[in-house]
Amino acid sequence: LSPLKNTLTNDDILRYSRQLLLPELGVKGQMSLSNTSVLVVGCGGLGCPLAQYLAAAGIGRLGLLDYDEVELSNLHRQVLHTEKTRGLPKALSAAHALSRLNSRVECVPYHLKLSSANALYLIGQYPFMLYCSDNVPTRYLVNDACVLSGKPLVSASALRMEGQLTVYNHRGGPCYRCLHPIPPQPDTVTNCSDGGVLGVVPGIMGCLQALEVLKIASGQPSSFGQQLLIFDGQEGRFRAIKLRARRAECDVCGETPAVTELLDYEAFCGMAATDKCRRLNLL
Amino acid sequence: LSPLKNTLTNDDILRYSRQLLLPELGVKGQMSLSNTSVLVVGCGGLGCPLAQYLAAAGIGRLGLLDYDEVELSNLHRQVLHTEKTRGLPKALSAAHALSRLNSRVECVPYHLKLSSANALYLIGQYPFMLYCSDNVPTRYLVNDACVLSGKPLVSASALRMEGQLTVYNHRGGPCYRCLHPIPPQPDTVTNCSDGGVLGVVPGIMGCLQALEVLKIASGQPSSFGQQLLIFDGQEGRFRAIKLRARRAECDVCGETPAVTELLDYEAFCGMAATDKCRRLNLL
Amino acid sequence: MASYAVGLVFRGGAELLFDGVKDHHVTLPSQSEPWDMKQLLVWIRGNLLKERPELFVQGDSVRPGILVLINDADWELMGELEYQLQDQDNVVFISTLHGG
Amino acid sequence: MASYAVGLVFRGGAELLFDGVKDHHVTLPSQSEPWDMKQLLVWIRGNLLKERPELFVQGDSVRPGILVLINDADWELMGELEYQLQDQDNVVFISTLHGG
Ligand SMILES: [Zn+2]
Ligand SMILES: [Zn+2]
Repeated sequence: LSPLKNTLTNDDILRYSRQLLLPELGVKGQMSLSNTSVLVVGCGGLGCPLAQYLAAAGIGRLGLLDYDEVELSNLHRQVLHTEKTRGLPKALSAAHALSRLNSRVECVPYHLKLSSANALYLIGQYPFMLYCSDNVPTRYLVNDACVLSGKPLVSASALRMEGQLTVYNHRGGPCYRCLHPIPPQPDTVTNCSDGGVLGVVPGIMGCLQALEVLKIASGQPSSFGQQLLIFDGQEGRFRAIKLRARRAECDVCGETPAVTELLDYEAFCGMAATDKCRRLNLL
Repeated sequence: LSPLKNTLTNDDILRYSRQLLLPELGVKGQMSLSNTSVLVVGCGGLGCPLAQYLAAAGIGRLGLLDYDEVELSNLHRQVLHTEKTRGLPKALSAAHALSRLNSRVECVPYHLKLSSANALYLIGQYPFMLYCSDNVPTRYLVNDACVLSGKPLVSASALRMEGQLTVYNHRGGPCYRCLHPIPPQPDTVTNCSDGGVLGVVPGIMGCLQALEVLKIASGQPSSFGQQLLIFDGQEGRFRAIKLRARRAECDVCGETPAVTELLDYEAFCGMAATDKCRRLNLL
Repeated sequence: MASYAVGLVFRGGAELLFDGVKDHHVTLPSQSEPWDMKQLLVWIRGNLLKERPELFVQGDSVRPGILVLINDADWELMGELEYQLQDQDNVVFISTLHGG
Repeated sequence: MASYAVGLVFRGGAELLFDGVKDHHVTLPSQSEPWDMKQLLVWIRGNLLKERPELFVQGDSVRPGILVLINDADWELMGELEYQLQDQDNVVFISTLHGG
């Protein structure tokens, strides 16, 4: 991690002038942002707008993790990538785009798959974690890694014209396992390849994720700890739901946790940590 | 306007495959999008995400209008521009970025100021109009031009950590003048230069604008005709407000309109159609 | 014997098991005891569900991956299966989304 | 003589005229006639407004650029200044935003 930044340069003051004016942020909040590092897991429909607005706002370091390469079918929603970066690793394509927007942000591309072997190490280098991938095993992996590292998880998802957003493991709120102790059966899970998605819906949800990270990182309370935001794009309607508190019996964040190190999540969920296989089966 | 597109190419089918799967859109909706043209007034904090997701989704033609040049203080929220495009016209900078994302979209940059002299001509070439500028005279100008041309106006605004969104002049709903027959006094108006704005808040509102355009352009009803969506980013709370219907006494959309052609809106509002002057006064 | 008019809302894909209808306003038949959530699930399965019940219910409860919300609160805060319905209650069944 | 507990909400910058406080829960003094919006504006000006009243009221009504919402509906649908307040009403005053 780079050494702490203690001052804003003249260029910083000019660049961030419109947000420095905000009493909720100010110079102190801006300094906090520039000393924060965030790991974005998945540079897809959610990760692109999220990383875009975190970089624009001046987050100090952005880890960009994705094992996939840019495909034409991504470009309707993964707006950091371009026709020219087709075939390149998404992590690299995103890092290049973000550096053009804000060269003051340190972008670290990880062209790899998050796994039980590397997750705790990677998360250890970032106080924030954002989940933007789209499969169930990675969800449990990221959740458990965040709980074991004591870090909040700003999580969103989007499918068809709907979106969901929660901050897990934050200020007494539940973790993903508190809500979902048992993984869903594979045949009940639909992903973007199967169900489709209107690109701007993950756009909206990714921006909302970015807002919550910026609030938490600058010392403001998050609005979505123990709250679930549900968006229905067809109706243009948002609904906020009060969730249960942390469950004392939770397998990972409860009082006598059964899960004390990372597991084999593909075995636990009975499905692969990818949406590729399903896609190949369909074609 | 380019000739009507009647088929999707193989590349189109691949590119838009995830949204073609949606029953709300499908091939018919996608064809409608590719035959629609949209004029974006202002390539700033709202216009950037809006144009980005419209281009990604395959809108046929995007008019990008802005009289301003890219400045460093824009980059915390105007995510289509880059450090390298500082000093370039925003309309051009945005058009370049969008062409990299989707070369199938015809981007038409207008480096000029919307005025009573050119507004009806420009709007005449685009069935949709999106308002993203940030001053009061341009708001009345755009509203009146849309009413006189019989076009819907998908309007949003963002300041500090709040946002507002409405579709004016759509299916019996009110126009901007129905809500605001009298312009506000100049000293009651705060803009982003004065009040500041957290960049991701216009990000959220611009994405929501894009969603409404995509819905209307593909034959789905909009959720925000005669409805005002209010977003409070600090609380993470959305509130939907039922607005009045079109007012029979409205000066422009009423039964005996006093306004039958465009006016001098700077004189009408008693302020300049820019936020530059105020900014210069402050420095 | 009170009458129960309740709103049933399906989202996140759960509506696809109900002919794509997202919002249902139903009146539950009168019975001597108050309706609880366990009975409501049986009633939904018998009267509303159009296909593949195993994608909605499993044993006595909803299948893993569906969240249940009673009047905009997690049903775990309200007593889950034992919650006694009130007239005009609103119950939301929402599939957890996995796209991104 | 009924008591009126009403919620007053200020947004879009209007809260800056009220010490930055966005949400107010107030109990209006009892009076023989029902309270209407016109009287409420006078009461707000006399009891809550901290500075520059001309940025909030103008004549009998709110200044141009502020929308008034009663229970999440435009007050124009409710009778504007003549609307008679009910106990537990929620009134929102929102400045129209002009940023982008
Ligand atoms: Zn837990
Ligand atoms: Zn009108």
